[in-house]
Amino acid sequence: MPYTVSTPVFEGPFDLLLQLITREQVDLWEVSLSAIVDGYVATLESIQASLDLETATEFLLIAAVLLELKTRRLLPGPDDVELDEELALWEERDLLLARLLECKTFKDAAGALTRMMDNAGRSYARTAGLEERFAGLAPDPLLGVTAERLRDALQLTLTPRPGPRVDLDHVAPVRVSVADAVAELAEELPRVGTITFGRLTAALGERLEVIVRFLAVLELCKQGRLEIDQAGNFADLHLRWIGGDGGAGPDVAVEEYAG
Amino acid sequence: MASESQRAIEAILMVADHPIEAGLLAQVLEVSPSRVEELCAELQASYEAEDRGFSIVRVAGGYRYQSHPDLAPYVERFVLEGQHARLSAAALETLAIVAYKQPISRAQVAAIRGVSADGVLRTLEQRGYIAEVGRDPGPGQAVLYGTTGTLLERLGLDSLAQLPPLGQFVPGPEVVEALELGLRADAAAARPEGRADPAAGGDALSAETLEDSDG
Amino acid sequence: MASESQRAIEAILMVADHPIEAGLLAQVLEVSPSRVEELCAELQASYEAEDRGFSIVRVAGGYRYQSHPDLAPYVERFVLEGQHARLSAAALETLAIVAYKQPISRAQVAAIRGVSADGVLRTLEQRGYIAEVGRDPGPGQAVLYGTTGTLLERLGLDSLAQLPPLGQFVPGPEVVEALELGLRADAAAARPEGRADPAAGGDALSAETLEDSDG
Repeated sequence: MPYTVSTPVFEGPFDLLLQLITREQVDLWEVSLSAIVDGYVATLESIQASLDLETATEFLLIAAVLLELKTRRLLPGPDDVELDEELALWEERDLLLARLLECKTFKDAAGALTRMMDNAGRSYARTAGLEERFAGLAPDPLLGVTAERLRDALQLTLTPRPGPRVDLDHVAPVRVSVADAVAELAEELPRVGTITFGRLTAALGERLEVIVRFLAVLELCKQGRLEIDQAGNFADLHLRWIGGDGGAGPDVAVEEYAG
Repeated sequence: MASESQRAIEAILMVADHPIEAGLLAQVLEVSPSRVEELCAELQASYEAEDRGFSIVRVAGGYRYQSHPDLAPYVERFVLEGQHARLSAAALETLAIVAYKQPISRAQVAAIRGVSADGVLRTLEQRGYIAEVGRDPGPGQAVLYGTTGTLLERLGLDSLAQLPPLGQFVPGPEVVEALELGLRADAAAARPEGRADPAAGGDALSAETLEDSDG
Repeated sequence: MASESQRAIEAILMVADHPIEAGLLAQVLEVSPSRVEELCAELQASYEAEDRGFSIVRVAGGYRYQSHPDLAPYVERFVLEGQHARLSAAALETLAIVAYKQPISRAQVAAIRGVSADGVLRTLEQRGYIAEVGRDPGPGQAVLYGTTGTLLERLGLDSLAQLPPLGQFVPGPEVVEALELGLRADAAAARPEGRADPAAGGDALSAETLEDSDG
């Protein structure tokens, strides 16, 4: 059944999609692509009048991907779909997934900023400044200033600073590519045979690395080289290699997901 | 009992109207900057021990006096301008993107959020939280935005390095899996063996049936 | 150990930028004015006992914190060494922003400068170079600043229209260098008409340099 969103509290297509999917998350096995797509399209219809062209395009683009995914599921079999087309669809979907993850990441980061602001906001800074007895000490700050110097000061202020003037240690991007992970798994899994996803990722420190592994596993599954099995909700995924000796396999053109 | 250097720091910070760098205090007191840091930490410890209504903190690269957070209800009656007005969810999200991805262009922000960010970026710029920090060297010379010292003061941070690492917010495997399932076209792949692949089965005729059973 | 009322007085006086009357403090704390006087006297006694670098004093009918007279030599050095050098550069920049972009809010100035401008704006206002010229119609009703007649006098100008025109471009480093060279060599010759009409804009340099960079 389509969702009716009475007040659009979402800010964009990713927001909306995140909301629709996470609302369905109550029971993983009941996640319904159809309901999500219907909800998305219904919302799009209800808000289309208020959208500018650029935003509407973005919404429509994602609606198109979703509808294609839905159509794909309703079709009786893959035989009548061109392989290229199917791969392209998968790629679209992975891209959409990556963008949803990115959107969610910054939503949560924004939550942390809010908490920091709320904490810091309870303290107020002293800004009293100099007492009168010291005021005479500071000479007129505009001694010898001409109109030209004023202009030059502004020009310099508006001049781009040489590169970022901020310390960006903490935002050093963790770059991990799905393609690399696929190659790595194709190397390793034939030797192991079967393994759980939990064990496969146990040694990884960064969440992003786990996600990239997960996308790589999906990629291999999609290529028909890996079988995935899961006993029940939230149970560990069992992976079984069925792709022969491994090696590079088909060319993998997957997006690099930079965190 | 406070030392002469500590007393001098107290006196100077009392007449300051912005955070004062350790380097400048060091210069005036003729001690090393690291000694200044020690002295400030000792002062702050003594204020805490005496349960004072104020503290010395380090924000945006310098030291300043500020009121103790406990006493906000009293102080707020004296603060005229509503300087702590809340930002909208959209503004905060955009701020998070700029903070972690700076320097970043308007178009890059829009690409991450999926909607135009012009209005929100303007709001953040007006508040003084972000500013133009350069131009993209590529064609178009897009304006690049970064965060300001004002934002650090607002967040109560000494430097950007104190922001929690972004990796901390990357969704956990459960969320990834939920999102992945939500977008799954081919539901058969991750199914336990017992559940039929609807694409292969004979019940693919009715869309209603599919939606109900296939989730 | 300080009482809640004492802590509240400390917090309020720390944040206030002018002396606060005992009556006002009494109202906020819900105690009598004479009790406020007692509390302030107790606080001051404790600061003396601890040999702090500041004191609570009563001036102009109200209470405020100020630096201890003993430490005036340090405060003077701070004003001369740090404060002033920093202030003049910052003041010039801030004044330039206000002059060319007025009316402008405090937050907009901060956004352009990349750091908070409150202290500098207050100094410039105290000197009579800038003044409040209105309020932003938007939410928050931010104070908008503009320049004064005093500033024009100081710069020897009849009206704002005589401010040197600002290039329409944002200059890259190489342009700034050329700009500085051009100004040093023969500023007048490089801008034959530029001075007369600031509205024309874009011609702050020799035509050749501008053509390459203007865009």
